[in-house]
Amino acid sequence: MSGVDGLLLSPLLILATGLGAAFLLGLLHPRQSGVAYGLTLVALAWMAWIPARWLWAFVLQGAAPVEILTAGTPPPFAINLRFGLPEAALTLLVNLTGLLSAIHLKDVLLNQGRRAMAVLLVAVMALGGIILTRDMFNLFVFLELAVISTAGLVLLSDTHRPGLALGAGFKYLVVSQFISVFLLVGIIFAYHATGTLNIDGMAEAGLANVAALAFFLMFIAVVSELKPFPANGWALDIYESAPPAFSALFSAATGAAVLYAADKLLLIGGDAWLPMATAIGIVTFIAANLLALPQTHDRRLLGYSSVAQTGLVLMVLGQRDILGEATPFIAFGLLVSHAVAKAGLYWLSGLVQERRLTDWAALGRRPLLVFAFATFMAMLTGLPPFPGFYAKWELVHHLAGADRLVLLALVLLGALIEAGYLFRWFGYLLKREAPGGETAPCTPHKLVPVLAALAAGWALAWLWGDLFGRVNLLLALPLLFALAFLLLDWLPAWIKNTLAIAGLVAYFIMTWGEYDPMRLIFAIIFLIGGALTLLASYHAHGRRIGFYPAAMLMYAGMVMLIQATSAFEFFAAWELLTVGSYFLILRGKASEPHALSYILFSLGGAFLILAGFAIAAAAVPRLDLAATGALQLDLASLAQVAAPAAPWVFLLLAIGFMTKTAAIGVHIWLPGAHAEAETDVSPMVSGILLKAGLYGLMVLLLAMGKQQLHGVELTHALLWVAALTALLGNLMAVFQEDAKRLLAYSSIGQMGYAMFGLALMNHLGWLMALVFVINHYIYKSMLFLAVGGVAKRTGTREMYRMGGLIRLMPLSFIAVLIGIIALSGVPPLSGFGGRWIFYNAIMDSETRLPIVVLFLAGPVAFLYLFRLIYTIFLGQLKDELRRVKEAPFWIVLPQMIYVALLLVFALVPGLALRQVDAYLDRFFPDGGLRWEGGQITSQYGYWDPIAIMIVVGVIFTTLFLWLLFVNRRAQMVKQFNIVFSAERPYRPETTHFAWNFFAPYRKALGFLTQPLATNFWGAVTDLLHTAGDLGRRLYDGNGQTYAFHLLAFVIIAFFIGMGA
Amino acid sequence: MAFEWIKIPYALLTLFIVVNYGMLLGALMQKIAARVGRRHGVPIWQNYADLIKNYGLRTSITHGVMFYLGPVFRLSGGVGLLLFVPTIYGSEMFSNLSFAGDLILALYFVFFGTLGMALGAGESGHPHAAIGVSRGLAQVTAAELPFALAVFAVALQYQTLSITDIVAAQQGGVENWTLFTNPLAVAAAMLAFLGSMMRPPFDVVLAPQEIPIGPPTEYHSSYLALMQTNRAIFPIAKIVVYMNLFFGGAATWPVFFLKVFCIYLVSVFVGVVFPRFRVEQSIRWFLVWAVPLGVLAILLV
Amino acid sequence: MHALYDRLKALFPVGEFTEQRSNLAFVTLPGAYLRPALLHLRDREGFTHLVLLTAVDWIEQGQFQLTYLLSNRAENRDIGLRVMLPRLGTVMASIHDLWPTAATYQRELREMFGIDFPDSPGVYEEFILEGWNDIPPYRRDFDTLQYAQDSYAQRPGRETRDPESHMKQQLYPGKG
Amino acid sequence: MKRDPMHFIKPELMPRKVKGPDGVEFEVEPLRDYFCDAPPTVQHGAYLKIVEDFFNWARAQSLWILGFGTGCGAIEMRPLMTPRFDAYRYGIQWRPTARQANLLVISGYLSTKTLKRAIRAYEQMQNPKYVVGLGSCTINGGMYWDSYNTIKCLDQYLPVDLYITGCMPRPEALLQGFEDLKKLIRAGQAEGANRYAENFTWYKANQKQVIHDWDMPDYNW
Repeated sequence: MSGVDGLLLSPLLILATGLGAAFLLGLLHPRQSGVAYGLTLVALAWMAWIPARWLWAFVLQGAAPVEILTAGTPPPFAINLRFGLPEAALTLLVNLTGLLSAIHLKDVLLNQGRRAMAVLLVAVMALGGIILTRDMFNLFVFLELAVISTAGLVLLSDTHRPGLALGAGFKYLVVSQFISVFLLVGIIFAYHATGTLNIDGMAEAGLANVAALAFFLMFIAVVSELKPFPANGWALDIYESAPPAFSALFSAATGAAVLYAADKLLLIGGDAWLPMATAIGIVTFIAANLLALPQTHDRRLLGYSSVAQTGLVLMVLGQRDILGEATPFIAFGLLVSHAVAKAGLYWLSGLVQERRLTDWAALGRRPLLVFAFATFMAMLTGLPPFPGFYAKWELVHHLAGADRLVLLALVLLGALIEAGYLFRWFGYLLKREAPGGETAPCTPHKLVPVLAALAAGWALAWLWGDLFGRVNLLLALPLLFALAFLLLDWLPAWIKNTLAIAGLVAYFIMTWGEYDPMRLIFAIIFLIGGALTLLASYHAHGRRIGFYPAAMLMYAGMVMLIQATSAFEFFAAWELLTVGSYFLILRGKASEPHALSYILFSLGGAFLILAGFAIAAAAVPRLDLAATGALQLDLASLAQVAAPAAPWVFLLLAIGFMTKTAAIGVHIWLPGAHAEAETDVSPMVSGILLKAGLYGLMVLLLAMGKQQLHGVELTHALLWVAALTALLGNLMAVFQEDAKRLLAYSSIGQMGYAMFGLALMNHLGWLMALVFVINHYIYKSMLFLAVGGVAKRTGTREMYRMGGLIRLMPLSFIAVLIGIIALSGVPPLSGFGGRWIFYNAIMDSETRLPIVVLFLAGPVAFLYLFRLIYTIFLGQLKDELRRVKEAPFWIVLPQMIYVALLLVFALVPGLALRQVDAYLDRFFPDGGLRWEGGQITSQYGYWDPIAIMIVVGVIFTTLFLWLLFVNRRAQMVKQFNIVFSAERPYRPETTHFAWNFFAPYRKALGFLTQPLATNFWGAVTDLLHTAGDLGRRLYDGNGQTYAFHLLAFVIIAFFIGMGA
Repeated sequence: MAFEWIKIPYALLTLFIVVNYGMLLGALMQKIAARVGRRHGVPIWQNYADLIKNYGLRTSITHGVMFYLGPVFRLSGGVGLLLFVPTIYGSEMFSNLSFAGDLILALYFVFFGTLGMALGAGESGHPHAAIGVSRGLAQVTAAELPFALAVFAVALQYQTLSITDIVAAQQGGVENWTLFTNPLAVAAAMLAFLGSMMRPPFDVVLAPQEIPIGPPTEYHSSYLALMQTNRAIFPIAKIVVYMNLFFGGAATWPVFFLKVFCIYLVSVFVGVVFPRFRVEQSIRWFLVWAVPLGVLAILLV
Repeated sequence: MHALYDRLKALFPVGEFTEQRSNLAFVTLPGAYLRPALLHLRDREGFTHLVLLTAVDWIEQGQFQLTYLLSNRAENRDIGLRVMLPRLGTVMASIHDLWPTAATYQRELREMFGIDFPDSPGVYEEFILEGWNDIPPYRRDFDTLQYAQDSYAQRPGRETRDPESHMKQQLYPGKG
Repeated sequence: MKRDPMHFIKPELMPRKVKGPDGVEFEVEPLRDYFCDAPPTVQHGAYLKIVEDFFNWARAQSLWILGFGTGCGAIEMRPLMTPRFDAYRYGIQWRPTARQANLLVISGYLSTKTLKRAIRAYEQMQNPKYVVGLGSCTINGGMYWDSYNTIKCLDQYLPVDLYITGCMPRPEALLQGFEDLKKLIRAGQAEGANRYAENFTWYKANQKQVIHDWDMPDYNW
């Protein structure tokens, strides 16, 4: 032993403490439950301290692992234990969970007395034993101990709903005995075959080859303890009926311990048994997540989720042949994420009184608890900056590197389903009405474990970032800035707003020299544009809890996106901006379902991107994955992706980015998300956030260029998608009654145009895309603000309820007027520039047919634009809106700035475009523009924005003055002074022609707006839910059935595993 | 091409000629349509009388600022369109203000007046105005499509977006006109032309019987006078674009008058023969008959 | 039609029977039996169409006569049911639930005769007259000439001639 | 059965309490809030007589009849559009909206109910505007002399410029009437709109005497 080790306590003390304390408890008087509880806590704390100290020694002081030999003899003859880094970490995890659970269980334990405490101690001790032991039979003993103590705990805690836990515990015991039989028989056979009970000895003896059946029995028994699908009904009842703190222990600690046991067994089994572990793991992961989907009971859902996560880790263990040295990083990353988050959620569930998911709304009013839930949710779904994110990244890259693409797809699918029910739950938590408005009592002993888990989560996030070795996301300045707002959330909103604006501007000033002209445009939109939009947020009063962390997280993600040089940074930024914007969108009043669909589509898209990057990394020749273990892929090296993989990478990435730009087919999240968002959030997510997807496409297209798949030019396919997006987005906008939904659909159409420009893959096409990027940012932000301001004042977003507001809200009207002229592309405003470049760009293009679709889309924009301005501001003013005031100053101010910007951009587009035009020469040398004075010339045509503005201005002014002169005595009349066939209007409501405005158009072209995509995705969701529901029929609550499940599982595993 | 001050009086001269020609031509077309019904129709100077009468009205009302701006937008659109397009080929004098932009400018400036007018009519608060606009916009989406396709086909054919260059390419004989070099495009464009002239069968926008003349229901006196002026200019401005793109342009005023007259007559011929389409019927008609021609035109260029 | 009358007589206390044509007849019956009679005629006898509902002011008898004219399209014959009501405070049960069009007739009758049909939709809304402020104009005790002279400015110098004698004089001058 | 005029005010014209989106209640009085009630004023012609004469020539040459048939006489106006009579030759056209018309033809008997609409239509036309009474009914009630709901003398209610006699007058008579009206216009004598404004109270009193349910502002812009 080294000098350091001398200072450390023997790990055996962990076990000894547990046992000893349990024994001591028996000596206490039954009434002294307070003393007993104190003793339990001390014992558990002591049990946690020992591995913690060891861990410290292992990591920082370079201690060596110790082998502990009992009875003083080497392994074959006596039980031996090992205590290394993994053991230390796991026992720490188990014992800490035990300690915190004991704190959380205070009421139950005090109520049940020392017996329960003793059983808890034994359980924790047994789990420690499972981790430490290297002896097979010893493992069996500890497993039995764990099982019995678990059942005992469950039975003892059968207080609040008598019978339920009793049944659960009994079923658990029954099934556990089956498992024990398998294990015991296996051990006997194994001992017979190898003559040793030592795990390492068995491994050396090649047990798996000598006596495969023996190994199979042992292996399957341990795996069964992990509750694999479908043999897990018995365990789920425990999750459901036991007290939450105990479920936490059961989920986090037992799961971790048994996984480690399974890992040890795999050591014996060798590579031959890895596929079986993989198969069981992935099937369990997918099936349990599917089953969790239709759950409404919180703890049962968490139970399914636990099973799924355990399955995932088992799958990772099964992939150790390709993961190699990365296995611990990945497995532990997933495991600790799972353990901390799941334990945290179970503890949290102790604060909720009712058991339906919707009852969690009771927590919605407590920012700290919401933050805790969000953290746990992010950990479970593997979002940055938590360990699961790094682990997922590595895992996917290794899988792609080994060409295990099916597995990769399944992992991502399962993760998406998991995200589905977790985010849905989060939506309930924030947006549903708490039943009866009651919040659960928040006693310290219930809160402490939750907060501890929260702290642990963030600590682990930092740790994994550090371990990851390349980029620790928690050191990224933008992210830190965003997270700082979590700490500042107690400040009034206007201070935070000022800080946020200052931060954005300052960061731009700090970094603006780093960007090339194209990125500079995005940087300006993201940072300066973001600051400008935030001006509108000054209108909010109070503290606006949760707004700024979310908003700044989104901005941080966007900034990191354009600064990213490697695929990892890019992807992390992508996930950050997705999550940030999700929280932002979720803030809207009725946005719960829309935010959910947003995050699911975004995560789905993100997973495609992840897969794309992973496959690309595998296909870039120079990378030797096994040697480095690091999977650094420069964005630039996307260009070097070799041939067979390249088009697929392109496809995956393109679809991933297109979920963000809401291309047709994956657009259905957008209208709701953008429409239901708050007034100042809509411009952020529409005007700014959508550009992230375009940026991604630009990066992709610049690096990979044109790709062919089965003879199909992918950029050509993109052209079609873009054109259809433009057309259908516009068409659907025409038929909206809700002003913000109209604008949202319009965004889909506009993004279609921009995508079309990119897909043209020529100089002017790209320039056009950038013009659309700039223009769309300005006018859509402006329109969303204007409409949001109107909606705020009128209390409705339905346009037919408005009307005639021009006199009451003149500034908003001006903003909308300028906005729609610019959007429609009518000269002299800036939209025309985009159209002009578009025409010049398509002159250069080979493809003609998609252009037809785009031509059709153009005039359709007039329809919804006219409707927008007419039904809101013109026509008949309604009774109840007669006293409406102009929108709040802070909402109007940015609009007026946007108006000015639009005019400037209309007059001197070169200000923004000249640099980019020159920059694009690098990629598309032909077809640039010439800028001479005011005149802009392409090889086909020319225009002069200043001349146009002057000519139009002069004509317009002259005529206006003339009309004013000849009509100087016109009588101003009121709204019912119209010729109404010599009658008079009845009421403004019946006179305002607004609802179903384009009825004839619907007759003619409405068939194009069938909600095909919505139906498709609805069917997919239904299918998943139905599958989950079918699965639920497996679990009928009958112990015999569960036993039968287990048998069936073992037999199937046997035939598949041994038969192969 | 660049700006010189002398262009302003020249442009005003063009405007003057076109306004008067438009007034007379409008009445003439009414007379021709009347002759089809065996009437004599209005006197040739009727439009002048109407215009003066409307300026001569002593009272007027207003519904608000946008109501004022509607006709201003409308006429600016007409005048602008006329002046952004060279009227007489090869004449520096009558190239107007085409230095400001090319064909695309003309194409999009068409909507300037329409949009403004729709807004002005909207502020009148009259439901018929809104119904008319709704119909008009719905129809225009389909009617403009074949024209846009034809324009694109022509631009591809001559590899330029400059109107002057397109006209130049058609010089040297009738056989060089786009009409003969690219008949599909011209056919598509002429069908679109029918849709944009507010004559039967595509006049459901104004529909005098059901929705008293639609958008301009509330307009009168000098507002209406401005719109009448536009009614004289706008069709001609539009026909000038057609003439330049498809019919070889005009090198002198007499040729100009003749060609404009002939193109205008096409819509009148069709208009006096056919009854009115409903909106969805005309949309389908354009999509079924005109758009395929346009698509063929851009594919076969 | 007599067969029909006999069948009706068996069911309802119908009064006198007038056969106008072979396919048009009228019967009188008390107001209380109107509804069952209408239902019988509509559902059993095939008189599915309410042709009209009108009133006659028998001021001398102090009665209003309501006539419900029904038509059997299949057999091409019509029957009118007459109900006599006192002129004072005339109220009659509405039949708008049998034929929705009856509501319009009833509205007109209330406005022009002052016969009330409670529960008939919109029966108290103005029908043709606007702002009428006199007794209902179709009542025979309403003096339309007097009303016209009182209400409207007259152009002096107007002459009224008897059309018959005037035309005779115009066409056959001197023949007396 | 004499009733208070307010009795006839339609519910939709009654003042009503509404609650704004901000929850504040206020009263809406439709007749005040939705209608402009400025009275008409006498409008003078152009300062220079020659200009006014020129305008009058144009006005005479451009008679735009409001497409509003008030009685059976409307049937006699249709033939004017046919090839047989072709009134377009004389600068006569029909407009479907009162804003653009300058000639209101009261074509036959005018019930009080229609009178209300005719007044509204007339007032919505712009000065100068002309009224032509068509047929005996507009002159002295004609065959409706004893009717309880038609007016007997149009010029009591609207400033008539010209009557065309007959029951019914033939289209030729109408054309002749319009030609006579043109002469009046050219002579500057067709100033009905100004007469209406000058004698506004008298006209209104007459109108209100026969229209019992007066539920509109005194002048309909």
